[in-house]
Amino acid sequence: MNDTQSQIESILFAASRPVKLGELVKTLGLGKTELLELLEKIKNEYSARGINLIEKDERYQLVTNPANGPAVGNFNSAELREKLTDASLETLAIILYKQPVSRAEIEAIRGVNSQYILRQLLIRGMVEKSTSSEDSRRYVYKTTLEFMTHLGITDMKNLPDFEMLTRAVSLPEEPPLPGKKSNDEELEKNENAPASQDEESGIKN
Amino acid sequence: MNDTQSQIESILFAASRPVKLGELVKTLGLGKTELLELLEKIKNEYSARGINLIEKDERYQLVTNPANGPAVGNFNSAELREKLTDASLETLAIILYKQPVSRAEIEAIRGVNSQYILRQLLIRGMVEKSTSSEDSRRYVYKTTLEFMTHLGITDMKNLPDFEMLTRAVSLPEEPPLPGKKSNDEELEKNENAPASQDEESGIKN
Amino acid sequence: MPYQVRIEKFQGPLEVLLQLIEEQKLPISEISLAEVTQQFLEHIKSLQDINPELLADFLTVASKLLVIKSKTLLPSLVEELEEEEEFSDLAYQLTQFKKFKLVAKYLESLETKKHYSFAREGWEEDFVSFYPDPTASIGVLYKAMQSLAHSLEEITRLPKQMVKEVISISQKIKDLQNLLGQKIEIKLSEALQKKSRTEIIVTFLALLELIKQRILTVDQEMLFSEIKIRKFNQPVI
Repeated sequence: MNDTQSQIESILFAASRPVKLGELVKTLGLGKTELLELLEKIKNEYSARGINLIEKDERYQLVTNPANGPAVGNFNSAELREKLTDASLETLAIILYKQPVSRAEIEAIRGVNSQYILRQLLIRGMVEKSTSSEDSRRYVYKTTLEFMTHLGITDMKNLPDFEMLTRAVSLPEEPPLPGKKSNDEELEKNENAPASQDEESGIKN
Repeated sequence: MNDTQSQIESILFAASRPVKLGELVKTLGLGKTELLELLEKIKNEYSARGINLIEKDERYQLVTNPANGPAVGNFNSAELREKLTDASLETLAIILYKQPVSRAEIEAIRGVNSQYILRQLLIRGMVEKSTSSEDSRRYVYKTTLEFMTHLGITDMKNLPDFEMLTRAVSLPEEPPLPGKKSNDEELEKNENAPASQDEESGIKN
Repeated sequence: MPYQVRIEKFQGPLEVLLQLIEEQKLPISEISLAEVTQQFLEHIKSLQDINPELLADFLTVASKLLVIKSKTLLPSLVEELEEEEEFSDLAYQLTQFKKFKLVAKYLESLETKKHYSFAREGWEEDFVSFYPDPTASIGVLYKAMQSLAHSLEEITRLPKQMVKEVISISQKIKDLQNLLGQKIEIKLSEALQKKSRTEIIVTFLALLELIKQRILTVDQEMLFSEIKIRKFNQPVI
């Protein structure tokens, strides 16, 4: 198959939104006519498959074949009904106590990638994502009002051991630095250590 | 095309996350054998297209064809991938060819405490930690689908055989063989190794 | 430089050892390991006040090197130590390490191509429906937080304990010098008495360091007899 056709498929797939013909022109450096031909070809080749290409006002999008609506619906509702794993509950607990909290913070606390767990909690309406008030490029997670009502919580501070647990569950201290003594005092200091101290470390660069 | 195959494609597409074989069994009410056959068929049919089906440990995910990495990267220009460090690559190399592998085994080969690097790889989603099937008190590490997408591996079976890849390293007590080809050349060749060699691969599934 | 960058650029003991051997274009063998032992010890010396966890990793390798090197010099001692198999497999370990470095290089070559695959970014917003898990009660979430707090505490406590267990080389050198100052001559068995494995390694290492610096000298009157340590330039009693 044609390389450009393959590239168009990849772009449409990764985009997960309607893509304007103009965007494809810009990214691929090809003319409209040529692209339209290839898009038509893709549309035909996929028409009988589980993934379809649809077009509206020169915007293109890959979607599921409508004939498979019931199967996809079953899959989604099974996902909704699934019992939360310990990993999911842990993530939810962090969001509940530490909100608003970023994905990076959650992952640093848990020590494991949490992308798909967050997605699951979002889909089930227990948490929501919004842009941080401090940094608009950063997303933060919060529990939804519905979930708080469901839990019967009106004020986060009423959560059991709120003060103690929000303090204890925070980013782990950095492990002791090479070239530094790692007694308690040093660990405290390291967090705010000026960059200039780094040169003294025993590490070769 | 078979209706079930179309349904699988739709589900994998809509899910936008790794889907377990067990989930498909539940949703579609079909046996594992039948599903595995269809999944294999999908994988083959898509292999030359812009969308690929990848698999690891009975988890399936649709992703873009790695050959189109630069084009897709251009399109969603925001996405910058951080390069793996030497220590991370070294640890991944061990996990890749020894999986499932315990932290103790990894450290025995690297000769250094690897807790920190493993944590970084877990947070990045390149590896996952699970309990050993032989001993539930023991943790073992495996590579993930995310590892495959980062390195553009579409099928674990296509990875070069460990012996072939490390032939250049002679056994202890033996002087290095003269007139060896450079590693780079060897590596290039391995990538295009014929499928028949796959059976000999050192990868455990 | 942030901690992460430093730790990931840090060269572990096998890395250092491999470099020493390759710089001299030697094959990996016990003979070449013995040859670079001195340089390896010097490298450790340059790692003053290194964090104890990493020091322990270096000392383990150093102890293996020292055993290999002293095989001809101190056969009786080596026999004792060699009961632990692992002392003799350094060449094999290094070969394995080198192999995986080659695999790492291959992985790097894949990464350099930037042949990334991308998953679908989005998911349909209309999938979202409020469907909480009934088991996710305040009690359960509270417990999850408690166990998180507990395991995070463990993570930070662990390295602190290591400090107490490992003695620094420089301290050990001082101890040995003090011991000799009082006694003029001590027996190796005394120096190693009632010591933990780590301490034996450190003592042994310190001993070699002192010999190299011509502060100490060792004597063995005959094969398998007691090894005596005394100050350099001091007459044998």
